Amino acid sequence: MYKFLEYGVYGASILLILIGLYAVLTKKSLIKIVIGLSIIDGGIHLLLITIGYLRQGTAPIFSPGFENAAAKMVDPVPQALVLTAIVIGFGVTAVALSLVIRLYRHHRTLQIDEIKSLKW
Amino acid sequence: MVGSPVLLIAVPLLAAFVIPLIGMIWKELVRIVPGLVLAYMLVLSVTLLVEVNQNGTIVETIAGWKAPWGINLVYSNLTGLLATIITTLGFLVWMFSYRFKRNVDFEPAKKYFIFLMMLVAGATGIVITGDIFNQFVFIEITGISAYALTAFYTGRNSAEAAFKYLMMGSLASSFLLIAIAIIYSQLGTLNMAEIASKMHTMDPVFKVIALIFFITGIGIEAEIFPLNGWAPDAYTEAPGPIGAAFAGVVVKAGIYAVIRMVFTLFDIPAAHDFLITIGLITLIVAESTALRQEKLKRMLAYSSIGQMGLVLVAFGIGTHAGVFAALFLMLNHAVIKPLLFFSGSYLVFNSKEKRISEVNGLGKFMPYTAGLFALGSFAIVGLPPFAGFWSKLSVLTAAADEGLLLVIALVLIVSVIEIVYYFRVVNRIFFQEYNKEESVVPHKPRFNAIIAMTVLAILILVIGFYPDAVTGMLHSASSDLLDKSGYIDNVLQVGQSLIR
Amino acid sequence: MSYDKDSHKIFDFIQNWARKHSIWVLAYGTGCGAIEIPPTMTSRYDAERLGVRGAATPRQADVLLITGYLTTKTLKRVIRVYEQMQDPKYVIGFGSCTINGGMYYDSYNTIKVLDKYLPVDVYINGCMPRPEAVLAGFAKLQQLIAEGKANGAQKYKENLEWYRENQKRISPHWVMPEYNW
Amino acid sequence: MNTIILIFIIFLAGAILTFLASNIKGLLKEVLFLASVIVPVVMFFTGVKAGDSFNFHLAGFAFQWEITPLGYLFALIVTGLGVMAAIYAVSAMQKTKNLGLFYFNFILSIMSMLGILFSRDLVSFFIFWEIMTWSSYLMVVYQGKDVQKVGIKYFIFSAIGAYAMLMAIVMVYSLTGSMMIDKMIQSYAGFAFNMQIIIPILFLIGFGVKSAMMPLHVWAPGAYSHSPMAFTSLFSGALSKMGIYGMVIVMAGMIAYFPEGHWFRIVIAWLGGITAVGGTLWAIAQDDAKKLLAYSSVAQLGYIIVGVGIGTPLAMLAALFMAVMHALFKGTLFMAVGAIEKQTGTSNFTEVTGLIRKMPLTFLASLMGIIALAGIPPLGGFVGKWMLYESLIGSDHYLLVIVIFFSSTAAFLYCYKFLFGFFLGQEEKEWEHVKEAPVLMVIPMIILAGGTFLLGTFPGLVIKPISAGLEQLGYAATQGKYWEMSMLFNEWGDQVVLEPILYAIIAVFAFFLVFLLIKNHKNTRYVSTKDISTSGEVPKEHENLTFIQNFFQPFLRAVEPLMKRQIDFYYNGFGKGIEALFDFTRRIYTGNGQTYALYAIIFVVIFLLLKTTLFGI
Amino acid sequence: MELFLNILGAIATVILAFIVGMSYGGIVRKITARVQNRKGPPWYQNFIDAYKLYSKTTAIHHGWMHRMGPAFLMVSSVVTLMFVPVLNNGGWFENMNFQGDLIFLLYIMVFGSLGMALGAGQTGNPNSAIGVTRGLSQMVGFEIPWVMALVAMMIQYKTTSITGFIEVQQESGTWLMFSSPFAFIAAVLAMLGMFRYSPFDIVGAPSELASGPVSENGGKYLFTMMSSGSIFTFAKLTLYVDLFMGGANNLLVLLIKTFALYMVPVLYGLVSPRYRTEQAVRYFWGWPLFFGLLAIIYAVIF
Repeated sequence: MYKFLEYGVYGASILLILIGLYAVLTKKSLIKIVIGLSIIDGGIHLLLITIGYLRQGTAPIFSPGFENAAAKMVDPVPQALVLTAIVIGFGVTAVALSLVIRLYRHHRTLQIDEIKSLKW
Repeated sequence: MVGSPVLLIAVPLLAAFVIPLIGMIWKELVRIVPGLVLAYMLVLSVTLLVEVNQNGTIVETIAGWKAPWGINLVYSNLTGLLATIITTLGFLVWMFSYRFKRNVDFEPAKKYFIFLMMLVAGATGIVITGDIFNQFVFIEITGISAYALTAFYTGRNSAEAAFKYLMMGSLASSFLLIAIAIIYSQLGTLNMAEIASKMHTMDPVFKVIALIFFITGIGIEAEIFPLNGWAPDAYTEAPGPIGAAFAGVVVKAGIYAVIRMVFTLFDIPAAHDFLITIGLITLIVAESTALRQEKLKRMLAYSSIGQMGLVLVAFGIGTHAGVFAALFLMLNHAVIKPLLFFSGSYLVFNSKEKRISEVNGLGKFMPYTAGLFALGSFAIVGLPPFAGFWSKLSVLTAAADEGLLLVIALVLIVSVIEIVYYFRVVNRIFFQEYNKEESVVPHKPRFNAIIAMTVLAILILVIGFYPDAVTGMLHSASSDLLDKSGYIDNVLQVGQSLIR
Repeated sequence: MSYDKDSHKIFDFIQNWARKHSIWVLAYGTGCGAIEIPPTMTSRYDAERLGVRGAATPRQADVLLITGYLTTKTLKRVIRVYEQMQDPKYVIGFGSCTINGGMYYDSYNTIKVLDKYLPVDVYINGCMPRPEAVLAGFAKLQQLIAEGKANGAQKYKENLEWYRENQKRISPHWVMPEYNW
Repeated sequence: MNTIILIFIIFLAGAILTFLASNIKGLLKEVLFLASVIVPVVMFFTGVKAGDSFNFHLAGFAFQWEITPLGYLFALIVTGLGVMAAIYAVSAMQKTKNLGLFYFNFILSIMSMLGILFSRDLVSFFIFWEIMTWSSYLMVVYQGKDVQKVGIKYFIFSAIGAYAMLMAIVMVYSLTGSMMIDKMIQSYAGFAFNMQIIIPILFLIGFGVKSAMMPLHVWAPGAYSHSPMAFTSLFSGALSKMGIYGMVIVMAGMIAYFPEGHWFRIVIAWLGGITAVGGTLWAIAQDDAKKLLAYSSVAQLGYIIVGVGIGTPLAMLAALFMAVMHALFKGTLFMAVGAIEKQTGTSNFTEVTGLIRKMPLTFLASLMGIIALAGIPPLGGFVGKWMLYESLIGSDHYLLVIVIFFSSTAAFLYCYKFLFGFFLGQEEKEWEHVKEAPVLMVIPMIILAGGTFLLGTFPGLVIKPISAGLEQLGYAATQGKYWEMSMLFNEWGDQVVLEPILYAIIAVFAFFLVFLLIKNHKNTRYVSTKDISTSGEVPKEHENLTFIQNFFQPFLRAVEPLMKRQIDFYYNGFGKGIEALFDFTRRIYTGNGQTYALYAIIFVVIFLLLKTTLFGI
Repeated sequence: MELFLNILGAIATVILAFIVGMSYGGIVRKITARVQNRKGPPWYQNFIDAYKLYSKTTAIHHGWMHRMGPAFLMVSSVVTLMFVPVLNNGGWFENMNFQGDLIFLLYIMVFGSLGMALGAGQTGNPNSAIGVTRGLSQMVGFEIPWVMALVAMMIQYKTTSITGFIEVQQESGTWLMFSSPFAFIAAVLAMLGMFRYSPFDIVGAPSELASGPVSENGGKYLFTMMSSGSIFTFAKLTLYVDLFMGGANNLLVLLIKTFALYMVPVLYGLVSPRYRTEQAVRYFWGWPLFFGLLAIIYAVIF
């Protein structure tokens, strides 16, 4: 069951990444592309968390009574990574959305294939 | 000890947050303080480099956590050299853009300089960090400031360029994260040195997949061929000095990340051939595209991409001579291309479309700037006695030593293409009639810009006439890159370094 | 080196003999008389045996052969050609037209009396003069040369003003360069 | 301080100072310019002798500058012509804009040529080669005419040549581990077979471009005709000789490995022959004096290449002698064209006529130049041609003799066209005001023309240093055999003694000139060219009686099949094709961000799929 | 003293060449007349013409080049003559043949045409210029087979000196026209162009070009040119005789041989109309070239 769940989480994260990629590659709307990028991010975050997950593990905190729990602790690094990544993802998304706003202001459209005055 | 490598990152980041506050005191400080910060970084990086030359690699741990647990900064000959290049360019970009355009008044200037400092800090971080995830973070910092700087002008095109850059950039960060996840899941560490030392234990399939994701992720920053769609747009639409910063700072950092992966982290010999192949493709496609450009900065951008391809080829050769050649190329490119961007941005200053055809006859009006552009062109196509020649020669000799005749031939053919498009521009500047009304007098560069350009020009001439001024440094840097076990030892035995 | 009376007689004699036997003819063949030149030169009458031979340009020619009438337009050219010839030079008026206008005696644009405009040394009578007559004319010229009497050019030089006056009457718009001898 | 390095420092400093002084009014820049050309040249003649050398290390390469006998010979050309051209240039380039650039490049090109001749290592050879290329390039575009076509063409070809050479250089470096020319030549025999083929061919491309060898010559007419004439004399006279010098070094240096009659030599010789014929035919068809001389230069260099290609001692001697002569007479002729262009404003035969009485000294110089060019005794051009023929016959290249002879006979056509077009023919009223060129322009011309005369009678003057150069190259067998002060030998022992011939010619000429002038000199007047036998017609002022359009049309009609298409056509087609291809490939950058993302994904997917083949895992 | 004798001999040679050339010219005129069923002028007619031309005034010139043109021409012919050994045993007519060779001769032979062309050019007469261009074009044409013949002989007999060829013939006893027949044919065909009789009289072409290059020259100029032409004719014929017909031991033999050779272009000319320039040029690149090639192949094989 746990194993299934574990694989399921892996699968879900990859699925999320693929969904995001699908959105990025096929959707014409800038907003949807940004959403797609966020979904990819989410998928990767999930992936990272899953890597650090330990079945029946405990929180990675040394506290009285759990001095020898290091072996049973969930790996804390991925969690730190994910926290950082989320922040970065947030920042990127914010910048992206501001750019989308500006693009819409100039082009009056959100279709990405109409916004290609820079080419070749 | 003058300071620690940490300061290279900490000071500019701190200053970036402080600038809005001190801007309230005196508006001019917004322009001056970044200069001071960047100058400090320059001095610091140079002194550190000197020290590294004398005493060996400096490994700095952050917050007392030793490697492999904590994040550490590695300031070696190689990283120090790159950091010095980056900070030098950062400083020159600041000097050039001190008052780049009249309309850069308080508010945009504030943003501009904050992002510039973040860009330089991020790039320095990419180079000197010893932690793979930390590198990712710095890539993101660089990226976000780069997106913002690309979108600095509020025109429609700059937003478009920035959005493309951002889109690619976040894809890149996703790939990077995936790669990091794979490596971490397999090796359980994020420290580069430890990864390198444990790499042989990793499942080869995962290794290759991780490498591919890494290269794809960083390749977007390093402008490898199919991943560099954003680059020309960003170069073109960003302010002129920022184009120079991209060429001199961001790309250098990206290339560094790639070669660190290939040379130190992964022990896949075929990756060298891969670098050669992909570098050649990048070189050829970029230069051939540059040949048909109508806009000056776009042409420079493609040329820059092509040069990066050449750098990858040189790295791909993998021998000491090859690495030396590649580093030499990077150095020269970091000197020459900013000069071209600086002077080029003045050549097309007043024109709306920034077309090459609009530079006709400008040599008459702005002889100094135009002359510097010509100097840059001469240097970048590798004409002696200017800087570019020596790096091109060393690339070729390195390739010849390995018997890569086809590579030599292709590189030389591409060089001919390069000559064609650069000399077309030079011809237009100097030897064709001014084709606009006489009333439209071109914008003359300011004093600070002239100084910035002159410094670069002098560097070009110095390297050109006396390459030994830099070759020693480059040689030790390339030995440093190739010395994988030395790197691992240095980082993992950080305690010894701390005692010093 | 024209007629230098003080030069040695024997030299003169040889010179005249050579001139007599080497007559290079520039035929100004605008008139109908030109048709008689080819028979004169070719096999039947063969003027070359007398040393008579065609010349291509006035610089090389000794004799200007004016075959038939001249119009007011061609006169100018003929004068030009004559003046370009080098001494010694002779003019042969060929056919009646050069003497008195011949059948064009009342024409408004024909030169009737050639001698008024150019110093004719020998006239060949007839309309057309047959080749025999032409040869006779050449023989007469040779005789004159040998005797040193073919001095039309001298006459022309001495009376240049008179000739010019006549010439200018025919060609009122006189734009020719000076006569160079 | 070593004189060699001092020479270069003075050149460089002089160039920069002149450049900086170019905006100062007065004669300062001229003085600086002349000083910075003449002073090092004087130092070269007084302070340097064959065998001096200067060594140093830079960027990991050993640099060796040494004055070899052969280099000294070519340096004589460069310095002599350089000084003459410099004196000429001061006068010719007056009132030109951007003078600083001109002087700068002028000095730099002289410097770089000397550098090429002095370098005994390939790196400095290449460095100076490239300096020469770009400084001459800046001269080509200097006047701003057709820069995008002509200038770029010149530079593309130069770059192709230079890079071919560079490739050969790095290959040599990787094979021998040294950049020394001597080392390369010594170890040539030990190379693998394919290297033995490739390296000389690459070098040949490099040198062939500079010396305008036939398939690579297309830059020459434009470049020669578009640079200022003051420089073109140097360009065609000395700069193109650098290609010959290189060829001599490589070909002759490898003489032991390419014996006479080796196919490689024959190919080169035939390329030279084709060059000679093609250059001549195209020269005949030109209406512009500069183009004519440019094609003529191509043809003349063809002869030299033939000589170098054949490579027997006599052929080498001929080639080098012709190189010297070509420098002299082509320098003269280009200077003459420059003088005419300066005085009349055009260099087109169809526009300028009848300058002989207005510019008699220029005419005299051109006449001597042309006689030398045509190879007519007693001027120097003949000596070179003679030796070339003798060597060709002696080494059994009979068809090549015919080819060369055809070319050199056909050369009379353009020679005459040059003289007739400018100096003879009708004296038009339009050019009545034309005056003789300034003294400073005439003197160099006359001196150079006098040089052709001198060497025509006393070829020994220059054959001796040539022999010394050949000895350096390993033609020890020729020692003393082929040089006498005024005598030429062929390989069968037949000889031509030039001195009595000259006296005979002068005597006969003088006699008949006196004969023609005596007695009637005073009586004879000058008459204008309008006073000609034009069937009695008096030419009007506006009437054009000069026959210069389609001057050699019948001849060109006769050789039409040979001239149907210029090689230019193919090059242009190739260039256009390349540009079209690049226009197509650059569409990879569609401008659509999504496409770029797709590229990234495809990149990843491809490498994931091909990871086994690519990374061996 | 020896030099003085040499000079005297040279002058004698020139006078001889002048007389013979002029007489040949007169005889050719006579022959031409006979062929055309005319009586023709006496054989000495050319002397009369020459003297008349000499005695004519020459009052004008078009400049120095014009005046020097005939002298150039004369230089060419006299110097050519100087290098051709007139008689085998030397003596008075030895000249300077020990110092020259065939290639030198080839070039000195065109010296005059070029000088003449310059003189013709300065007159400003378009006809002169046209004539010159035709002449030069034709020269390019006929020089090729001529040179091929010479080269063939040079490689066959390993000498480039004219005396060398004479020696070869004296040693072997056969004339070179028999021992290298193709070279002889090529040379003779080239000779047709060299002597500029019909059909190759495109330079003078009286009816088209008014005698071409000489059209502005009269009097002394023309006299000089005429004499030069005569000398040149003799020189060329002697050269041919020396090369192909074993030279001559005395003057009579020389006259016979040269005259016989001279009849080839003359008689060929009598029955031919005039070519156009490009036809003339192409003519020499047809059969003559073929024979030249054949000569070279023959020489290489034997």
